Amino acid sequence: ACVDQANGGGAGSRDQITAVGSSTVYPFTTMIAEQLVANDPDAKAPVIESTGTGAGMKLFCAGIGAAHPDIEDASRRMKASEYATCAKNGVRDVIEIQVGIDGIAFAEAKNGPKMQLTPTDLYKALAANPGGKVNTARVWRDVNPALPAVPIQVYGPPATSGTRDALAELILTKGCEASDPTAKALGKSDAEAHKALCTRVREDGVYVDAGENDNLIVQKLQSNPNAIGVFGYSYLEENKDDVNGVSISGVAPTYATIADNAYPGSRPLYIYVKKAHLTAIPGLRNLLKLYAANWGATGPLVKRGLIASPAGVQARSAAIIANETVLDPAVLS
Amino acid sequence: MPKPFKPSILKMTARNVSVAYGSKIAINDVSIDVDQDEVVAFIGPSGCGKSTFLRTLNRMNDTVASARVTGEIKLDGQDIYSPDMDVVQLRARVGMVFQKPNPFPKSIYENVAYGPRIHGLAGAKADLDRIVEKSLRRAGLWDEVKDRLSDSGTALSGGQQQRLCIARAIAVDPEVILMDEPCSALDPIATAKIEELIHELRGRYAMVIVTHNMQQAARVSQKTAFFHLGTLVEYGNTSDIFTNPREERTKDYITGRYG
Amino acid sequence: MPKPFKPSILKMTARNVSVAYGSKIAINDVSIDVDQDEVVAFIGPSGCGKSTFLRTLNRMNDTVASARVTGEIKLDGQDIYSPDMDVVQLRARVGMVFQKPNPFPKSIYENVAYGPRIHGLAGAKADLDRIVEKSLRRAGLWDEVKDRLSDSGTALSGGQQQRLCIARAIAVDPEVILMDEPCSALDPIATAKIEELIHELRGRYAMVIVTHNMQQAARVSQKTAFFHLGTLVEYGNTSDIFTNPREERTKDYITGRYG
Amino acid sequence: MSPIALLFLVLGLGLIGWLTARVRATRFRAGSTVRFSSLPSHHGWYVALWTAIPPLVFLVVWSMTAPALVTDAVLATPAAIQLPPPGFDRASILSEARSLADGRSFGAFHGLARTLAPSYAAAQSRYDWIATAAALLLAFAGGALAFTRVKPGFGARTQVERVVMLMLLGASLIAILTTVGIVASLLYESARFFSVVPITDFLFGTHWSPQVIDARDPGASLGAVPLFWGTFFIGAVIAMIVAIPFGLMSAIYLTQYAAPNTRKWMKPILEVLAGVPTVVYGYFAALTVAPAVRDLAVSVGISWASSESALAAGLVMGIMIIPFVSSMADDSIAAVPSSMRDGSLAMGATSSETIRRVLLPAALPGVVGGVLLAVSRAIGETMIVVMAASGVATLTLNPFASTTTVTKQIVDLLTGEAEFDSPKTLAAFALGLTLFVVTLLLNIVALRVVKRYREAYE
Amino acid sequence: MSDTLVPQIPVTNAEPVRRVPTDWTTQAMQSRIRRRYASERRFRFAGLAAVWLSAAFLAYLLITMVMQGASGFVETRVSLPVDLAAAKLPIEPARLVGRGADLALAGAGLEGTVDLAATKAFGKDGTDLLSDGAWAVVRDAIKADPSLLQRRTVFEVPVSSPIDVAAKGNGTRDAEAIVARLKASGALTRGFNAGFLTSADSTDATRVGIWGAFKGSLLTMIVTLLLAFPIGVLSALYLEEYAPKNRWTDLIEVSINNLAAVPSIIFGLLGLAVFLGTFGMPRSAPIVGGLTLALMTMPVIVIAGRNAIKAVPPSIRDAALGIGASPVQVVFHHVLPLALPGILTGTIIGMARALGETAPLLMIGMRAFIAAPPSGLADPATVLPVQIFLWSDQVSRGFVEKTSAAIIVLLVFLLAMNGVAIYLRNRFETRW
Ligand SMILES: Nc1ncnc2c1ncn2[C@@H]1O[C@H](COP(=O)(O)OP(=O)(O)OP(=O)(O)O)[C@@H](O)[C@H]1O
Ligand SMILES: Nc1ncnc2c1ncn2[C@@H]1O[C@H](COP(=O)(O)OP(=O)(O)OP(=O)(O)O)[C@@H](O)[C@H]1O
Ligand SMILES: [Mg+2]
Ligand SMILES: [Mg+2]
Repeated sequence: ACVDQANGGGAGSRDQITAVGSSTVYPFTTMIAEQLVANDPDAKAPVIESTGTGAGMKLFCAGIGAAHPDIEDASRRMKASEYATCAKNGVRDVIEIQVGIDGIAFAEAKNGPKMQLTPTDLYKALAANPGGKVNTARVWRDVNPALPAVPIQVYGPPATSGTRDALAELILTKGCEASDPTAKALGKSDAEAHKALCTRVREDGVYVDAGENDNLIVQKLQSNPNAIGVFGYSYLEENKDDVNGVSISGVAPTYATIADNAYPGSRPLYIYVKKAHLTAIPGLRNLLKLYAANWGATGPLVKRGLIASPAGVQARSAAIIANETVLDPAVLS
Repeated sequence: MPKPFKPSILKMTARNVSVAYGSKIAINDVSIDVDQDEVVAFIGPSGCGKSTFLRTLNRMNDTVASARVTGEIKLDGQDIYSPDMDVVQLRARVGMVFQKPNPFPKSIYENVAYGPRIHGLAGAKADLDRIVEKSLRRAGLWDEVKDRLSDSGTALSGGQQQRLCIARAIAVDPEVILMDEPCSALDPIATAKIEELIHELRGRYAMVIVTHNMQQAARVSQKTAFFHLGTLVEYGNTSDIFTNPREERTKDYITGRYG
Repeated sequence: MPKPFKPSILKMTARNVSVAYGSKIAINDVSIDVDQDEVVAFIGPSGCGKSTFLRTLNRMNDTVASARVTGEIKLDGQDIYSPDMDVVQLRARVGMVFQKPNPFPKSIYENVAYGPRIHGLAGAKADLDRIVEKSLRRAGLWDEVKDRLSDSGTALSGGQQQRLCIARAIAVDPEVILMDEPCSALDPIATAKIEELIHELRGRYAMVIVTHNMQQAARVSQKTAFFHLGTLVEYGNTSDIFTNPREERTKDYITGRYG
Repeated sequence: MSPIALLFLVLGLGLIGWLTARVRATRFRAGSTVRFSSLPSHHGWYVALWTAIPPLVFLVVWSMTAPALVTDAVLATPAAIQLPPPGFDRASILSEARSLADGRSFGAFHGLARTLAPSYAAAQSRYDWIATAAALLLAFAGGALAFTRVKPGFGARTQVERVVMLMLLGASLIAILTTVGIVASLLYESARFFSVVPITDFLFGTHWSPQVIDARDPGASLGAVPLFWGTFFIGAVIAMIVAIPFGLMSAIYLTQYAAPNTRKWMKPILEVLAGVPTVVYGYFAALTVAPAVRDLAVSVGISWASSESALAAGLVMGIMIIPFVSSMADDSIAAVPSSMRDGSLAMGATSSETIRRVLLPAALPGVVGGVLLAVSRAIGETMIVVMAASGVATLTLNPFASTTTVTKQIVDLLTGEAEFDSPKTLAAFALGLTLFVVTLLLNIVALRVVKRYREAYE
Repeated sequence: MSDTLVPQIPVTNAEPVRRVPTDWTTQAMQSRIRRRYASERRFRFAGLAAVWLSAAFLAYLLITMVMQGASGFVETRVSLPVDLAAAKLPIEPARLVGRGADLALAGAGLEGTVDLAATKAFGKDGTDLLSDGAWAVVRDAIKADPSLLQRRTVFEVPVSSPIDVAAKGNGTRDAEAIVARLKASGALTRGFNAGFLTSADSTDATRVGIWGAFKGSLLTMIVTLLLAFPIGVLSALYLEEYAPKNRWTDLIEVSINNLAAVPSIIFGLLGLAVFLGTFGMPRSAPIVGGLTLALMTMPVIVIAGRNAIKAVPPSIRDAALGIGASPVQVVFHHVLPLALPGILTGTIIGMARALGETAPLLMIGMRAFIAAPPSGLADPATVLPVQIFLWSDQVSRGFVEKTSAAIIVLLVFLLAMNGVAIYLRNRFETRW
């Protein structure tokens, strides 16, 4: 009799939606939340916290109940290890919805050297140990004779950020495997060694960790025309007066090129929802419907600098929402 | 000056009292009697323990954490260090006046009324008014302050403040009044006033006064105790002590050989 | 006690000096002469302005923002309040000793050497040693401290500290020494030592001493000035003031009617 | 009866107890000439406490257990059979029913909740009556018991004062609890961290790059020395280079030279510097100072200067610390007895000589203690470095290069996108523990120094 | 007053020794004096410079914030003709009163009507010119005057963030072109952005407000004050007045002194591990923020309190004890009233610090986006400084001025609190 079942095991109940997770999905989720409140003045305003994907996963997977968030914004797919933790804590039925795409973009100041790069160039310029040797490249010409003798100076996200993960995964690994044929095999046999070889970024001041504040990167680019910045596509969009996108393998970062994956550096964005919460939390189902209503190519998602998923993906996601299909952990890596 | 043949009534008695601050012994084996209607003066060089001993008489030393008192002190035959003695009541019965005048930063009226209030000595406001007036009169301050009872006590001159403190002590109707160098912060005129007051209060309250000033001791007291290095060197009639001390040390001190 | 027929050399003269703290007048129209080899005592009840006047003599009142001095004070005929008077030099020439001994928290040696150092009076270390020793000897402290010159000055007893302060003042070889109740914080024995010292220094420095203690004034000074409520009531030979005061107020004060 | 009403009822009873006991005590005092140890109001308080405290304690315990009892009662009703099995859904329906029953909400999200609401209300009121009865019983029993003790010789004051003392003691124990809480929570998580990463690797390793952690040797990229250096460099070197001279000279000027009026105005103005929130400094450092510092560096030819230079963060932090140093210095100088100053001035020393040769040496221990406290403040400062310093751990002596600090890494590690429960998040707690220990030691030393110094002049 | 009681001094009759006074007028002496004065002036100037530079930095900081932030209180509006009669919204006027009004208007497609009107008035991209909150202006107007539904009205609605930024002279080229066009047609006006003070966070820079964060701060501060003040004052009293000298007391004292200097972020870690982790309290809630900050503020109050209590002269305690006041009476009748101004000063300063604190609240999740102000202590909320931190990180340029504007609001409160503390201190700076 000591346990109050109205408290769901002591953690209380709650009548507003809570979401945690990636700072990239955050703007979109906040906007959806705003709409929810605007459409129904009686609804309590959802609480959306930008914790980063990893820390968000930790909160999300801590359990079922009022004390734990309903939604996780993720700028990458849930990892199998994360799912395992979820399951261990009773969070078994998780709905995975892809809501859009984010592109990481390379940019330089308007008066910059109009660089044309490839993933291999970037890998050779930025990796700590390209090809297993300590990186000594100082100017771009060192990595590719076709490039100008401009000092390598790249402002990018910190190690803890999702954009950085994307940089490592989408650009560096690609460049690594392109330039070093053994890398791919290594990836299968020894994941750790592969990671160290391909994704470890040099720390000798060439790559400048510019903090999560991408606005700052834009400013820095303006004051340092030789530098290249790495940030979410939305910032490029927002600041296209001040900075130019840098073409990678001849493709300039634009909405279209990122949407069709021509520009390397696009990654899907997800939200994860606990099925068990759908019935318990007022408004949660409505919120999911609002996601679907807003992720169109002309909708607010794009206004927020993100990129709409291809139509097929959108349809699949909409079906998941409608059927409340739960995620099959087998697909996770 | 002391009247020679009046039968005396013992008010306080101290027997073999020693006081230590931590391991430092400040008073060693002192015995003294205080009579009902006498003024006793404590003299002695600085640091000899006069204040310490004085403060054992109303247990003000309880506030010093390191102080340990042994021996026996009785007030009207009752041991004041016995566990069933209520310190608060004891201090109401054995009042104290300090070296530096220390009126509360409240009005003159409130200064005097505070004691009666906390001890519940006055039922109605009129009672309280009466007590305040009586006490101020006894302290010889009434005429000077009657028109400004609501002024702050700290706005008075030093001598007036000290008399206010005496009035405050009188207000709870104590039986003994202890004074620790009450005049040392005052100018000669104020001093004279206080001395006069002590003369007037004598008989009504037993009084013990610590003083640095030997002339003052000679002027106001009937008995004098001379302390030195924590011991009581000599205790007797003031006239004897000053004219015909028994002990060499007393004589040396009085004639200014040391101090 | 003062020798009657020695020709006197005027060292300091004050003419119509008034001092106000803000709007409060602390000294009103005081004129006084200080002779080369005399000790002048200032007496008077508390708050009458003795310290205030003393501090105008070496412009220590400059440090009190609200203090305003009018009138004329001359040292060897030179107006000390004139704009081209250098305060720093003035204070080196007119030294001062305070009520509470205030040695610097440095070694005894450094305490005494401080003045000579800042004024550049000693070229070499040996010079400085000599000055320190001479000053400590004059202050009667040398024998007591010569083995522990590097101990802190604050570790000395009160009386020794006060003599250290005198030694410190002497070290810059002043012409006048002002002392503001130099003994009031000391016990009688230390007081006696200081009084003795004053006797010995007389003639070498003109001295002005403020005291609360009339016997002390009588013992150490040749001239006495009696202040009351900011005015100079009477100024004259000490023997006259104490045996045969001209003013009624002086007499009343000296005989203890007020104070 | 609702808990609030009950609370007021109990307090009301306490008041009645107070009044009656007071009247009784006044009555037996009247006409008596004996001195009493306690005033009538003491007796009043004694009875009031006895009347109010037992039912209040009961109500606290009750309010923790009663909801569960009520829910159980509701679960026993027939309608409850439709409830889903125990779990979050069930809890949410039940709690909705409860808020409907309490009148806290109107619309229901779950239909079942509306069905259950009446039985909730019924059970609720049943238990409320039980609580009311029990509380009143306790109040009356306690009050009556206390009332019988109101006698002339009874030391009510001592009893009441004992309660007051217990309150005071309880309040001061909170500080210990807090400390224990901090130490325990940091130690627990750090212990987990150190079970993965050897403590020596963490404390003495010179390579910090949590981006890729090698599972075989996690310590290799979690060596915190660069963080310690960065923290020290920004907080204890650059910030102090700004704060000490400015703080000390301001304190000296304001205490020794400034006219009272200037002082009256300037001191609070400087204190405002300490009152500006750190997030504002951080914003300012990131948006204004950092670019300016970089531009300056570039203009003197240091083209690689980072816009997240240690200098920018340190400068702003130093400015933030100025008033802290200044007020510590001010206190220390003020603690030097004014007779020292007078003594020196009377020797013919100028003001600056007096300050440099007498006041400052005398105040030195206090100033040093103050500076240590300021350092501990600076190295624990978070927002400025979060917003203005970089995340790259470098061992550099160059103020234009970027460095990171312990606090910045804690925030990054705990709010970043990293995988969780790896050594990364635990590392934040290990860093927190290190920071805590270091500031603790600094403080203990500083407070010792300051205390000993104060005692010298007391 | 017999002289016999005072030690007598033997009178020396030796002739005093004459001496040669130091010659202060020599060249060497004079130049030495000049050097000393020069160094005096340099020293003094250094002090003055330190003070002025510090003050100048403060001024620079404040002026920068005001210059950047002032425009945050201003919004740009555009005249938008809306023909509500033609739109034929399905709304019965009867539903336009009371709680249902918002729901009715939201459901009636008012938003679409406004978008349509925008397209009609400004062309294909017309909706991009309007703030997301534009339709709410129309809604509120209708609520105030339902008869608007029957006619065509020109509303002054806020423009979208890029246009707003451009109108304030800082926008992109495209936006500036649009602004120039609208200005020429006289459609743009400016007005006080009341919404900034009354609404909560939003994703659209033109709709954001600080009220939500402010209310969060308020609730947090209430919890902090209610906990920290009594606990702080009581512990200060205990330690200063009653605590026996023993190991426990030492432990308490050491704890408090150290807590006062523990970095605030550590308190965040504590809150995260203990309040959220162990006690399972709600994330992002003012009650947790308040608790965390209370633990942080309490030692500040204890230390200030102890200093204030220490400053009450012991003679007052002696006086009260001497006439038989009990230790509790001494403290509550005399010591506490006299120490109160000092304690209050310390409390206000501690509270001001708590109000400006950010780092620990980040750790306990008070950094969430919440589009509505909190209504209770357990409701998720954010606080002003965290709101500033969040906005400083926003992509949209419109947030720059809002960040500074929020800083202005925060600073106004902090300066006011500091001002009160300073006033209290000056007013009651009594020395007994
Ligand atoms: N609170 C205390 N803790 C430790 N030692 C103390 C304390 N109070 C007094 N003493 C010591 O006890 C001795 C006696 O002190 P006491 O104050 O009684 O002397 P006194 O005769 O009153 O001196 P004075 O004439 O200077 O007032 C002194 O050596 C003093 O240092
Ligand atoms: N700094 C000051 N500001 C304002 N008033 C002052 C100041 N110093 C002294 N006074 C006032 O000037 C008057 C003379 O004071 P002064 O200290 O000269 O008296 P004193 O004769 O030396 O007294 P005591 O014997 O107590 O030392 C007093 O009324 C005093 O209150
Ligand atoms: Mg004494
Ligand atoms: Mg004086």
